[in-house]
Amino acid sequence: MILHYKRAIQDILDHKFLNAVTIITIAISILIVSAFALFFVNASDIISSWQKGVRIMAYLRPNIPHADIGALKLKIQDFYGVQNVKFISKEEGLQMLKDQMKRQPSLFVDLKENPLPDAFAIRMIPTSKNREKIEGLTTRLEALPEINDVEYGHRWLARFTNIFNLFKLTGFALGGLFSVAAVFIVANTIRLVLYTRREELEIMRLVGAADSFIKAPFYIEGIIQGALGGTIGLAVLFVTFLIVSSNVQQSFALDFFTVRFLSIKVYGTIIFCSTCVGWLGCYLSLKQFLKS
Amino acid sequence: MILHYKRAIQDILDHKFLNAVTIITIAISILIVSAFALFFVNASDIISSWQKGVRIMAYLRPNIPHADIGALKLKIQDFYGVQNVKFISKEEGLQMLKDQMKRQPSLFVDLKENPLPDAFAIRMIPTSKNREKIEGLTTRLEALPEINDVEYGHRWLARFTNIFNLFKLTGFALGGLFSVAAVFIVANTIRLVLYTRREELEIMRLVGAADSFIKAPFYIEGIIQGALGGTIGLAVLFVTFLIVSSNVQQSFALDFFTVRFLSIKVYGTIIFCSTCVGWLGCYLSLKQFLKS
Amino acid sequence: MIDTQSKNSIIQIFRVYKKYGGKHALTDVTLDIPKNDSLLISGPSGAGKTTLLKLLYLAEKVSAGQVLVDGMNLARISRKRIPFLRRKLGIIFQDYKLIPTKTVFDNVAIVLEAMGTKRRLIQKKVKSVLRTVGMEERINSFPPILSGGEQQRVAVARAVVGDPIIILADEPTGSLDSDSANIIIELLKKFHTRGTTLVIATHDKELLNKIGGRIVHLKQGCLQPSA
Amino acid sequence: MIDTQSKNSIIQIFRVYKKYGGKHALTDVTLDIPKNDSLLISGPSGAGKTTLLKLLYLAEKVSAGQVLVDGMNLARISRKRIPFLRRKLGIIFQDYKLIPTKTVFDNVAIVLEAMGTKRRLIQKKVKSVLRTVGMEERINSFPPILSGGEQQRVAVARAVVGDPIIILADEPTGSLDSDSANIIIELLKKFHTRGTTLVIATHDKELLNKIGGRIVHLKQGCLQPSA
Ligand SMILES: Nc1ncnc2c1ncn2[C@@H]1O[C@H](COP(=O)(O)OP(=O)(O)OP(=O)(O)O)[C@@H](O)[C@H]1O
Ligand SMILES: Nc1ncnc2c1ncn2[C@@H]1O[C@H](COP(=O)(O)OP(=O)(O)OP(=O)(O)O)[C@@H](O)[C@H]1O
Ligand SMILES: [Mg+2]
Ligand SMILES: [Mg+2]
Repeated sequence: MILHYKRAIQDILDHKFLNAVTIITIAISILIVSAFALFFVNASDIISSWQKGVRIMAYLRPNIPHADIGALKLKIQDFYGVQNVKFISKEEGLQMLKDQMKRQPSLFVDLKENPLPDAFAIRMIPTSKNREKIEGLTTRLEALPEINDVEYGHRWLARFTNIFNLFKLTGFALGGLFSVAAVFIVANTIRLVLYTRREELEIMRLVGAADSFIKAPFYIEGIIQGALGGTIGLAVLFVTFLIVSSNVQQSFALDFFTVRFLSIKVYGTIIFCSTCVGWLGCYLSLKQFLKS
Repeated sequence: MILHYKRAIQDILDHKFLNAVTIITIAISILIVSAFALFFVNASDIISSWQKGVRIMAYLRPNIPHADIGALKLKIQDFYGVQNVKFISKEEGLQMLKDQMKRQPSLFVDLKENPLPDAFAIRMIPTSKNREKIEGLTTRLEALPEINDVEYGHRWLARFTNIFNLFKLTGFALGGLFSVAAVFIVANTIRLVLYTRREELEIMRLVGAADSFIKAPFYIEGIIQGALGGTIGLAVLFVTFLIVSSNVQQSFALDFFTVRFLSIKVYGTIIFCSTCVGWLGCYLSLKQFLKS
Repeated sequence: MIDTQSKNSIIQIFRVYKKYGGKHALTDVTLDIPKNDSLLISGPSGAGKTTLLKLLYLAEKVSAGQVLVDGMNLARISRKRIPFLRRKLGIIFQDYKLIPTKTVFDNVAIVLEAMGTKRRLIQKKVKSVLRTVGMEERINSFPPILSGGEQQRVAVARAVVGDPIIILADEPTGSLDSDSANIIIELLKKFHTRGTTLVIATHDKELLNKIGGRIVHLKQGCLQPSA
Repeated sequence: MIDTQSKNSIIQIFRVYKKYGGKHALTDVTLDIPKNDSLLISGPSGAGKTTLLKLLYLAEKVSAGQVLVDGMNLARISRKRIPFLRRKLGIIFQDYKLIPTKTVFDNVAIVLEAMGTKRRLIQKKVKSVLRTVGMEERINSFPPILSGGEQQRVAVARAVVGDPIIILADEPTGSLDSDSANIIIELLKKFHTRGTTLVIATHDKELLNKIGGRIVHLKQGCLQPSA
């Protein structure tokens, strides 16, 4: 094993150009995939922060005793998909409406008594935010005897949720596509490198080297290349990210959300995957060039 | 020239593997870049369609003679950044409000007379939709003696516009990054291919071939590879797009916007760029391997 | 059947044909090489000498016929056992087949590494064999900068470093002046006296005369009746 | 200065040194080769024969000294003119240097293509020269599947196809049996009688005797006083 390890190191030194090409290719591929992941994660964050605005208003029948409201709240809290429930009394409701329509104060001048009902503002857990789930919950709420009427945001918010899901879906699809493309490109490059060295492989076989003996240093090299390429790709991304994000956050004054880098876990996963790709690329290419 | 062309074709046939690798690499690179472009164009479309919702309401003082309204409308129409102006009489306004608030009909029961003013709904041209431009227009509108009050959408819409611009910016940045990465990968691959063939280049030089004679078929090959790779990449994207988009449009019932493919112009540009990249990759690599 | 012909045979070639596409490279070749034999295969360019050797180390498969090497039937040998066969052979290739990106030392050492020889022993053995062929000064050079003759001597060193039981030499002195050639010839002879079987393909009359041994003639793939 | 030595010289080598890194490959070599001379360079392995030829076709540059070929001072020749120099030379490389991915025909034809010869003439000339060296049957084969001798004959064909004014031959018959070698020798002689200058590096005594001409000896990079 130590022998193979030494041979791998020697081999990398003997083929600096080929190794550099492979590592650069892996680094660029990782850069592409992780740049997109970063973009996607942050875009999702932003959209999620909007989506938090989606809430269901459940208006109560008049004259529900104050004592029952606590129990009702707990009941709704237990419904599937509910994240939290907030009671909004009719007085609070009117104040909010007035704030909202402060451009038309004349509308409220003639009001003798508060025409609004008490209400619950219900936030749903993010994963349940699609039109079907919202409508399901709405139906359950409407079935409650205490509830008079249910309203869920504006129509565009429901549509927006769909589009968000579409965005997510295409994002994942695109991420998948990019990953596959990266794997292809890396495998292609490794194949090309081994093609360049096929004579050498052939000579080793002719002088009696077993396949495992020939392959061992290549595998080690593949792993080193993958890990190194992945690390370099992420490092480049991180530096670019630092430079860009500080500029962006300044010029857009986006105080309400912070651009975040990939988590350590994702970071680790990417390097692990890139290592696997390096190994796999070697495996498949070696198989081809040692076949006959 | 015909000779070089023939030699290029012969050369492609002699090096099927190497050419396949190059073409596949170019195709994948183009696929990545154009898939992202496609995603970005459509995402921009969707967001734009929301952004169209941003409009400025300018409420008129009471008792402006009907005759003056036409002139005022034309005046506003000429303001910088205005796309179109629509007059909304107070009756229409009330009806819209009632529709909007049909859950709280009690609010309107006590109304004796229409408390709302006449108004103009002003849409801005898309490029002017940032907070500064909107506020500039607002100020100019408020300066008009006939205008009582100006309201522009909700606060989040202004913020939304900023985020949209940020999205656009990062999109372009990412697109740029991907393009550069693609160029690098392609150049890398071509270098590798020529490295594989450096002995051949050297032999040709030794038997008296001029550099231009050696290079000519490689250039032609580079151009063919670039064009072919670009076309294949876009074709794969197009087929994927057709399959995915029909599914998406069905399952999301996105009747309000149509997913669109890249325009012929963009299509052409991409293939042109990919051809240039093929050529450039050859140029730079040949320079390196024919140096000494 | 062929096994019984001679218990002492280390290589048996029986009615072997070799076709490359449409081209007949070997036609009905039968040869029996006893242990510790010294067999010289002569013949003009393109006669099939290299092809015959290739069949012995399984770089090519026979189109028809049987080949046995040290008791192994090469038609039935599994892929995994091929390295095992080749480690018994010391092969001097006509085109040397040195690895251009490895030093002379590594080129020779790889044979021993593949056999699992200890690191320290490898150092000693490789240096000693390179000294024998007169290449100890170029131990850290890379093959492409060596002269033709120097490359050939490295190729010889690699072939013999593993103490093979059979040496297959394809034109082992083709690029060498007679002094250097004599050194190689002496080396091969030394192995022969130690019990190694020699199979040498050549058209060099000097080599044929000097090395001694049985001579067979190939012509257009056919073994000529020995004159 | 060297120009005046002899108006008839086509190659003049004057006090040439060649060092590879620390290694002296050629030391103070002076040679004057008249037009239509036949010069044979002999010497042991690693003496510097190939190096000397490399200096003539500018694959290597001298470390010191001067080389003139057909009136061109190789130290001052511009990069662009090198192909022009090489087209005057027909070079048989010791390691053949055939392009493995091109057919025998294309390998030979490339010399003429590079010179801008008409397509139809190329066909005729290449076929004729391949016939001369006995390789017309392998015209569509790729070099790697050819036998050593066959490759060498293709290399000879490529060297002479462009009707060079000087032929630089490095071990042109090393892989050939004597019959095939004779064909090559006859071919070279024919060019010589037509006025071509021959410079041949070899350690093959048979070749030295058969081809005739002036013989110089190289030893460790030094020209030996002719015996
Ligand atoms: N892989 C192959 N495909 C097709 N033909 C081949 C292949 N290998 C060898 N040949 C042909 O088979 C014939 C015998 O080749 P071989 O290499 O055995 O000759 P040889 O006796 O070694 O000649 P030389 O003395 O020139 O080396 C030659 O004509 C050669 O062109
Ligand atoms: N590029 C190089 N770098 C370093 N040393 C070199 C280089 N090329 C040749 N040499 C060395 O220079 C010496 C002369 O080499 P050259 O090839 O000229 O020998 P030669 O006379 O042709 O020998 P042979 O008969 O074996 O072909 C050799 O020792 C060789 O190793
Ligand atoms: Mg042979
Ligand atoms: Mg030489």
